[in-house]
Amino acid sequence: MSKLAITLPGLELTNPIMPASGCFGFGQEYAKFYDLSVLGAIMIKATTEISRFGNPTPRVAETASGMLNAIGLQNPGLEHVLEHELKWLEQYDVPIIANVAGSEVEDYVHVAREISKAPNVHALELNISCPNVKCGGIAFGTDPVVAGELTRAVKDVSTVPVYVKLSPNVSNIVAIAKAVEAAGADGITMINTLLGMRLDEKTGKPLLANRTGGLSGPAIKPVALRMIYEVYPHVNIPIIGMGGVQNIQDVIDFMSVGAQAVAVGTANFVDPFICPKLIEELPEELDRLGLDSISELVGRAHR
Amino acid sequence: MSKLAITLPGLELTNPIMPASGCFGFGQEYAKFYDLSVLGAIMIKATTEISRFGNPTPRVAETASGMLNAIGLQNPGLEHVLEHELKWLEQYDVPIIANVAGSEVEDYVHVAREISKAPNVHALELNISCPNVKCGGIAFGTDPVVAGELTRAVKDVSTVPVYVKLSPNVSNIVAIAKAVEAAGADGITMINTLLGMRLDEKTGKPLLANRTGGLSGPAIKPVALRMIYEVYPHVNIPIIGMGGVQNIQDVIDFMSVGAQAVAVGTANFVDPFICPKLIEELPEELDRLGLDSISELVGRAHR
Amino acid sequence: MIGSGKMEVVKHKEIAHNIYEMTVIGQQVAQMKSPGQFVHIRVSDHSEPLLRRPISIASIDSETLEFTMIYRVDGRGTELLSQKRSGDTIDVLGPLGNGFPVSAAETGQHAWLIGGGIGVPPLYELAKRLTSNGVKVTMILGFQSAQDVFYEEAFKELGETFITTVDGTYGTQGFVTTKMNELPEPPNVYYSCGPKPMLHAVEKALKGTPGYLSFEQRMGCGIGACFACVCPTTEGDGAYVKVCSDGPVFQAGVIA
Amino acid sequence: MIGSGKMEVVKHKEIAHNIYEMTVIGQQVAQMKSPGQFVHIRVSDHSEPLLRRPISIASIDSETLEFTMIYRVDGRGTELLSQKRSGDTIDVLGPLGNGFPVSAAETGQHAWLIGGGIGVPPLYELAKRLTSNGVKVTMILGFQSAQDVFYEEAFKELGETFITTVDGTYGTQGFVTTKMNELPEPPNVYYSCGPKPMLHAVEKALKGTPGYLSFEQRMGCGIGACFACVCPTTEGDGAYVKVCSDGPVFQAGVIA
Ligand SMILES: Cc1cc2nc3c(=O)[nH]c(=O)nc-3n(C[C@H](O)[C@H](O)[C@H](O)COP(=O)(O)OP(=O)(O)OC[C@H]3O[C@@H](n4cnc5c(N)ncnc54)[C@H](O)[C@@H]3O)c2cc1C
Ligand SMILES: Cc1cc2nc3c(=O)[nH]c(=O)nc-3n(C[C@H](O)[C@H](O)[C@H](O)COP(=O)(O)OP(=O)(O)OC[C@H]3O[C@@H](n4cnc5c(N)ncnc54)[C@H](O)[C@@H]3O)c2cc1C
Ligand SMILES: Cc1cc2nc3c(=O)[nH]c(=O)nc-3n(C[C@H](O)[C@H](O)[C@H](O)COP(=O)(O)O)c2cc1C
Ligand SMILES: Cc1cc2nc3c(=O)[nH]c(=O)nc-3n(C[C@H](O)[C@H](O)[C@H](O)COP(=O)(O)O)c2cc1C
Ligand code: FES
Ligand code: FES
Repeated sequence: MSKLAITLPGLELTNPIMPASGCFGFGQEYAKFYDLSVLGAIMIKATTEISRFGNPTPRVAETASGMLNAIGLQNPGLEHVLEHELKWLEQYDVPIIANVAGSEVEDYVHVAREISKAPNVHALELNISCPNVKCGGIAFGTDPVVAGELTRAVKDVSTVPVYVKLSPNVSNIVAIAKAVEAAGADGITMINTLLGMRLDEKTGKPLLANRTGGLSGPAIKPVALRMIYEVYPHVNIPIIGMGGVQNIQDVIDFMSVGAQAVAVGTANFVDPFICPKLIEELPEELDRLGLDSISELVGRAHR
Repeated sequence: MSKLAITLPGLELTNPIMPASGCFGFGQEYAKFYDLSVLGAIMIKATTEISRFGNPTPRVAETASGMLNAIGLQNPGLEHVLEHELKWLEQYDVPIIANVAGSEVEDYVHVAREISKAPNVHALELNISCPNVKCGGIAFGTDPVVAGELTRAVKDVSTVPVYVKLSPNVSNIVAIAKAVEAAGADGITMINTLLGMRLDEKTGKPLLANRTGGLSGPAIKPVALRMIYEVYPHVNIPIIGMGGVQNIQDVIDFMSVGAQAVAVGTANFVDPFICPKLIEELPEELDRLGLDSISELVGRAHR
Repeated sequence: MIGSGKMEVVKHKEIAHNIYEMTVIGQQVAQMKSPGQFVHIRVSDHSEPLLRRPISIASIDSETLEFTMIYRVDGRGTELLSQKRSGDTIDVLGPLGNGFPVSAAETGQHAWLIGGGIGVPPLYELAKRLTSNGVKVTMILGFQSAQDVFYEEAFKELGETFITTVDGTYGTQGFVTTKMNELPEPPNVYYSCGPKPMLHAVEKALKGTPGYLSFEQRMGCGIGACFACVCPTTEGDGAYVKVCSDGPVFQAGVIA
Repeated sequence: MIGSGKMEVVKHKEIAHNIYEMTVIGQQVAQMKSPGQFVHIRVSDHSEPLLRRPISIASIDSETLEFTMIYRVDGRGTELLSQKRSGDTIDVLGPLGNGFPVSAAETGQHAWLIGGGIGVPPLYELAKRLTSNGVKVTMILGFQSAQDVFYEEAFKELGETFITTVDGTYGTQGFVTTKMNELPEPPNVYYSCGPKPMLHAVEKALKGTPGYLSFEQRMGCGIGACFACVCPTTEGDGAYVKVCSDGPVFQAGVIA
């Protein structure tokens, strides 16, 4: 399996496949289906300082080849995540990427400082792009200056490498990527969800209680590929790609445009075994392409 | 059918359904399927001053519930459009909305001045958002100041009302909408395509010769609805909505979030009869909803 | 253990207006223990529609490894499901969730099973198990209209069965609570499944009697990971449960 | 007039590795006049896959109102198509485009029909029409491998038929041009359909002989409205044709 191994800042991955944040909880549920140690890494659900209930329901709505969600960063809060979820995950031999969220810079800084100390947290994923929280969140992700400042503040306190998760709801994704790189980001993860809406056919009103939600799934894959393709030549830090991955061809595509690793979100809901399946299929796919290691795949669309 | 009638600046529409620009050529092909006079209006293909061949092929690629196109504004040029296409369309009793494109402000101004004089052109649609042309195009659509300036310049010379077509590839759609309204736009049409990419599975390189293309079809409907929903409360000019419309429920949804009329793009390729079908189904749908006229539908998601 | 995989359709027919009964066969049935559990079904092989659909288990035959679902064609997912023919396979994840506690009613006791519309199906397996435990069951089943009624005969074989319809075209006109109010004495325990307003009305009408309610909520994962299906509890203060993994059946009084 | 609507599948089978022959029945067949025209098929009722798929008309029976297509399963669209069973309906737009000019070959003349892979099907109806006009036809058909070969017998009934395979597992090893070079004298006219590189090679090899080539291009609308399928012509200077509505058949020398 060593042809699948890849090294990223803070992360020695046995393979490049990992569940995306918010689509895998803290792992407990999927542990009923397979051994989590097979995963390249796990991106856990966004953690905030204080526990959050999130948004009222309905929180999900289906759209053409996609879904909207407005969970609203529901999580049990930093302390609980440290003492229970991360502790529980220690039984598995898998690096954790902790998704960090907040409303103010101070929130991010506090969570980042504390959660980066957990022994199995090997990297942070700075969620500057969640479209479903009222204050903070989205604003951080759309302004390069603000995004840079937040990145720097978190870098200052984190004991592990920091990846910044970019929002696709921007005019110029390259500008944001360059700003967070300049501010010290060790890597980029992209993309988060596109902001969307669905109406309830019966009432003519927004179906989600939060009105808008984040669009994920195969529908957004073309946007994700385009953005990674755009950012890749302009940064020297690695990209973890995501957005609509549901089969091995998608993995190949994301790496081809420049992702060094690939996260799987919505597809976990469709097929709980999707991550181990992709990991199993990848070596064969590399053989078919005549490649000796996944690193040869990265960025080939540009060559 | 008068319950379907709606009056917009420059446009007395017998019904709110019209083919979207670029998805209907200049009408000749669809005239083989039905009488074009049944349409509310026709948004003709983007016209530039000089004829353009556009981009090399492949120019289209399918994606999950959507398609990418990179036609590149192929059109026979202003003079030909005036003398042939628009002349030919005069046999039909249907208002034409002329989609105007260019690379520089001067191009737009020239085309707008001339094409607005054609007797059957009742409105212009300023294409500040086409993602597939190298210079101009996209830049106009992502900067509120530039979008406003272009709008004003075109308004100054046009003899018919000017609708501005917004790009969804922006951080803040409301800011652009307000800027073009302030600059004198008579209406807004939205959304144009989302910028996306697909790879060729065999080569690992972008499938489209232009590399990126515009994503249209059902996949983008949630983004379109969200953006119209966002813009509607902030402007006092009408919105013509589009993005993934393929059935009568979609028409209802677009009007519910605030569109006064609805354009149908990609769906024409799937079903050449889609526009007359929707026009036929609409009265029955209004009855089902207990509404006396389509104007009662507009914006109900906000109430 | 939660199973996931292809199951083969062995029987499929429309049993009322837009209501289908589908029986499928496969190994997962061995794990189906509790009435009120549900399965999460993928209705297409590609991305349209994308998400699985939750459908209750209506009856289980552990010997033949078959189980039956009853569902209403409501949207594009269930419509695609309705096009499956015998011999086709469907992708079934489940059994999921926690069902009705059969042992909450003791031998000789009397239980009411109160169902509304497509909330009726899971009560069927429940009624079978209760009666085989020597519990007396009375069914109060509410539908919109005569054309929507199903499984009346099947339930009648297990106990007294009352039907209500909103439009009065069959049985008692009104809601299940209309009928409940007419019945002489309350049961020892009740079980209910149906739309939320009905559940809350039932809960209120039977205050003081132990009861178990099965809730519906829009779902993503169906297994507890995505937080789509949360319901605040009466505890308040942000306390919640997940319908898919903590439920769908909850004791009366838990859900706010 | 272009028709559009549902047609019923009457026959459907795999005739070579991943190659299917499908016969459908419906009114649109009455409008099918010219071999080399194509139809644009919607393979699903919903948005996935979204676009229609262009497939050539391989043979037409105006009396029974049936026509036959031969296609290779290549991606998700053709895969869905291959799952249709007799009695199912498919949504067919067509006939579209301009086919091969049968009258370009006169009675007593000799025509070569040169096909590559899934470019072979439209040559079948063409061969039937030419022979019924008293034209002598010789087929040179190229495939990848023995397992891909189809319709050899059917063509043999109409004229001398040579098969080439790239890997040499059947017929002459090489390309259609390999075989063409071995044949004694050039024809009066030739018709060809296949991948673009093959068409250009054929064109070059038969320079001076009148010929008609059928081109493929990715399509959107299929009717000339979207400008997806343009090809620059040898005229240069931005001149172009649309494969769907100006073609798919063009005289040799037109397409750059
Ligand atoms: C635990 C549980 C058990 C259920 N058991 C049954 C049953 O036995 N028989 C039956 O007919 N129905 C049952 N339902 C409801 C059933 O899941 C929905 O009717 C079905 O998902 C609608 O899908 P659709 O594709 O037809 O509609 P669409 O409107 O296309 O569905 C769009 C999305 O909304 C979701 N959705 C729509 N309506 C509901 C709903 N009422 N509850 C939850 N999600 C919904 C769908 O799952 C899908 O994700 C159950 C629901 C839950 C939560
Ligand atoms: C005029 C014409 C006639 C044709 N006749 C035949 C025929 O008789 N038999 C046959 O097997 N094939 C024929 N083809 C090719 C056939 O259209 C493609 O193989 C088919 O569209 C692939 O669809 P898919 O869903 O399997 O592949 P996918 O890769 O899923 O298709 C994705 C998209 O690309 C398009 N596409 C992919 N390959 C091609 C191609 N080679 N040409 C045009 N579009 C393509 C599809 O139409 C679709 O829009 C013809 C093509 C054209 C243009
Ligand atoms: C239900 C749901 C919850 C999510 N929660 C988070 C989150 O907490 N933090 C985050 O950074 N991204 C979150 N995301 C975004 C995903 O991590 C991912 O970026 C996005 O869904 C695109 O990938 P996909 O198409 O594979 O789902 C969430 C997505 C979904 C569908
Ligand atoms: C093939 C194609 C060509 C298009 N050309 C134009 C154009 O010339 N001018 C323009 O303003 N929009 C153009 N568009 C965008 C559409 O008018 C419309 O805004 C977009 O496709 C979203 O609608 P839809 O999802 O219904 O297609 C084009 C779209 C497609 C698919
Ligand atoms: S549906 Fe995902 S947590 Fe219940
Ligand atoms: S496919 Fe649209 S013009 Fe040819």
